[in-house]
Amino acid sequence: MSVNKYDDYLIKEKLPVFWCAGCGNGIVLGSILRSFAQLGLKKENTVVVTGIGCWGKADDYISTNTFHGTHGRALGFATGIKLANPKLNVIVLMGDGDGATIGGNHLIHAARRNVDVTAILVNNLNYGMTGGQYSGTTPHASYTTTSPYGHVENGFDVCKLVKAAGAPYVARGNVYGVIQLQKLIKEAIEKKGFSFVEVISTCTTHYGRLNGMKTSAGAMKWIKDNSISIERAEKLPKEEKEGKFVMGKFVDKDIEDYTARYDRVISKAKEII
Amino acid sequence: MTLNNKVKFIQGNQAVVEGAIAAGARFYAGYPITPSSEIAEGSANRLPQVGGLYVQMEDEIGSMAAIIGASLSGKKSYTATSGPGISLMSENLGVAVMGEVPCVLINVQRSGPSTGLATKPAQGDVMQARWGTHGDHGIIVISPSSVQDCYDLTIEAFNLSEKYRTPVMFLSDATIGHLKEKVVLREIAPEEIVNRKQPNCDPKDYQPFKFQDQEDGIAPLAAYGSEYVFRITTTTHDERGMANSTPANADKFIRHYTDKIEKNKKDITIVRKYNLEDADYAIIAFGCTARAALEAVNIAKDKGKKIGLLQLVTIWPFADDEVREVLKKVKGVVVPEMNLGQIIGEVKKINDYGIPVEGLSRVDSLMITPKEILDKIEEVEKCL
Amino acid sequence: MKKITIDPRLCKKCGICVEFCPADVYTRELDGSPVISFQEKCTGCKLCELRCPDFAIKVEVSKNDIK
Amino acid sequence: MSKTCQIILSGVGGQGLVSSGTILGESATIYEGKNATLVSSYGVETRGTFTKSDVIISDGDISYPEVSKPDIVLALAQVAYDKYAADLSEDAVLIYDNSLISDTKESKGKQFGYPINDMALKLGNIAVANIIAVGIIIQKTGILKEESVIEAIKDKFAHKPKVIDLNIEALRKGIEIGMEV
Repeated sequence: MSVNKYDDYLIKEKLPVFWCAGCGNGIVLGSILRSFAQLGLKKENTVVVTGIGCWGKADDYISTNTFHGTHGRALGFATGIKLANPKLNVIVLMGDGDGATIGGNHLIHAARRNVDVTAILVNNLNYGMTGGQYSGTTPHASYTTTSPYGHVENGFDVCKLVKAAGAPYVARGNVYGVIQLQKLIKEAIEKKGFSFVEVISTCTTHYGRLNGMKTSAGAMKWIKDNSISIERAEKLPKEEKEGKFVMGKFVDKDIEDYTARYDRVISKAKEII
Repeated sequence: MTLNNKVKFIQGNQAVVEGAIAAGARFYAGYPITPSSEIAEGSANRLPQVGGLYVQMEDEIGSMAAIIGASLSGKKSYTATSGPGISLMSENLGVAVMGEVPCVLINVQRSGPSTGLATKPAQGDVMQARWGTHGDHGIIVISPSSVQDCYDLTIEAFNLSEKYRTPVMFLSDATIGHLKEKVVLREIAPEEIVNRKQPNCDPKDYQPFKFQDQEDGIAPLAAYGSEYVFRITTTTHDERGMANSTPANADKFIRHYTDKIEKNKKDITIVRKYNLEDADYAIIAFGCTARAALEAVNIAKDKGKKIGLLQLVTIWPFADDEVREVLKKVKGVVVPEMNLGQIIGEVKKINDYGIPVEGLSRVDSLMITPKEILDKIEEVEKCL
Repeated sequence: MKKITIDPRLCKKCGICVEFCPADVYTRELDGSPVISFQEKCTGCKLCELRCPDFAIKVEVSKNDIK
Repeated sequence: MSKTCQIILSGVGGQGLVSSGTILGESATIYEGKNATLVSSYGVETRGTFTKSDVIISDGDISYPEVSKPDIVLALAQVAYDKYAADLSEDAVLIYDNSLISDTKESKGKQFGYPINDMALKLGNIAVANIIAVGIIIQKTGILKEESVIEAIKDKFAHKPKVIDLNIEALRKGIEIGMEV
């Protein structure tokens, strides 16, 4: 029996979601569950692994198998889950704190190792859960509760990082462009090998409030106004691209995943004994 | 079926790998570190030969995470490291405790703190093994003193881990890890292997943390990918694996993590007794130091002196009944350990008999010698 | 006919549906709640449903409406 | 009383001392049903610094694996010789490589110098020096049978059959010169 209504994957009794009004997390969650439905994923064969932070609470609302561990380590748990049972669909949900900051090393190595999991990193440019401190993706000069005079450091371009690490699928969407977002998430889940989708999202309560986006709609508009497609970005002069989020698919290629390669290791090792 | 016994002359670390495979372990994730690296190398070599899997992670945090994940996908999993690695693994050791995930961590202890003397032995991680991760919890820690132990007790570690749905730490040390010695790699009969209890209820009724209705107090653990869909969260959770922060729920589960170990102490703990029946003095020792202690017992015996040894094979839960029995009978106790006094504190805690309990510490990376132990006993004798 | 329903128990009145509806179907109450003021203008694009962070909006498009 | 032999193999890193100890241990445990232990201590660097291996072979159980009173000491470098020669007990034997060690001194125990390294070169491979040493040790101590060591050598080089004969030759050479005083 295949499930194809997205809300069959939603634990409705846990609603309303615990996130603030206008938080992009719910939008991404919806996109993920709709992708599950489109792909007809079996709950028994699907494991959603989450990190810590606002987005790390997403598993509370998902009715597949779930695993919720420690901050930044979701990809580590997911690596074990997937390698020990390659038949599973493993989807890893991380925030920018999880994926690009405390767990940044796990991210690049998971990409390099090419374990067949899908990582969806919701980037709201700050630590929402702990009160809006800066993260590894907070843009230079922007304001957070720990960069009250403007942020000293630069933020990561996480897609470039994952691309450089060798992932076979790397894409970026945002919570405004929901149709594109869902398409990217669905493609990423279907992709064999490490697939990565970064989602530019909003944190109205903290990042938005401190950076001039007074309302949820204002934050959404800010994302809309500051996002450009890959095609457009290619045509724009450098200074006009400054501070813009480039949307689209950066990498989509075929690289044999860890399990396929390791199967050959097993054959070789068994020959020896 | 006849079981095959292979005699080998190998290192403790290599015997651990053979023990893990014999116990049914098929997944290793780790990060190499002296003096444990032979376990990584041996696992990379041996696991694929039996259809298992080795993955070298980017650090010990990721390694611990990966073995927890693999265990939940139904594979018996383990990792090996030394003290600095345990420091990093301690974070996710808590995950294994809270998620009640069976797995085995091998700590081949070296001299610390920090980088310390990387190639040299120590026994300084006794308390780290007990309390390394934050929060109240029970833990099983086993300490080998021979290469044969490295094989036999690794199997025991996996069995206990599966039986009690808990991480088990195998607290070896650089001496035992690198010691080459005769070992009999017994072929293990299937009935000697414990596998975690599987649910048999209707899948829609399965609750991964419901321990109360189980005779042994341990909830069955399904595997991801089976017909049982389940949730593991290491936020304080209820029986269904749903985050639940009510005080009553927290109290129930936090006590459970300690109780399931402490209440089964009799079943879990292993001690070895040498010459204790009519001993005047006793040595309480573990790990590589137990070998010096045993030598001391033998030397004393040749000289007509009555000295016994209680070897703590299981360090945690602490074998307080057996230690008490010794304290009750002898005139004095010496506790040699390659640290500044960690196990001795536990012995003193239950010394209600007013006998002298003296420590013998060494932290210069050298093994405690039998002579030092005998001298210490003489010292105690003189004070009486 | 397109049928829009808003579950008031789930809606957090963020205003995203109101602001970004391409057909200006919604208006806002003083307390910020969305109101389906111009249902007839709805094209059934479902962007409001997809963008609602709170799973509060359902847009049903009957078969007759699909061109 | 069980028969026990305590052996120290010393030299510098890279001389194959752990390998010698392993051959002795394997011969004893796998092929003669005895017990054996091998403890090696070395610096952080793999090559060039002082190393030693403690080997104990016994018919009975071995509790403490470190050599407290050696029956035989092998020294393959000056630094190793200097460390053990002076404290050698009366009933102990010191075997040293006189092609590498020139500065010798008096000791209570017996000392035997052999050109182990030179002989290995003559055999065509310096890497067999440690096996020559094993031959000398089993000759001097009588703790193990030649056949057991040959079996252990065959095991060790099972994946490199070409060098088995060379190593057996080295072992026999060691036994042969070990007979000389």
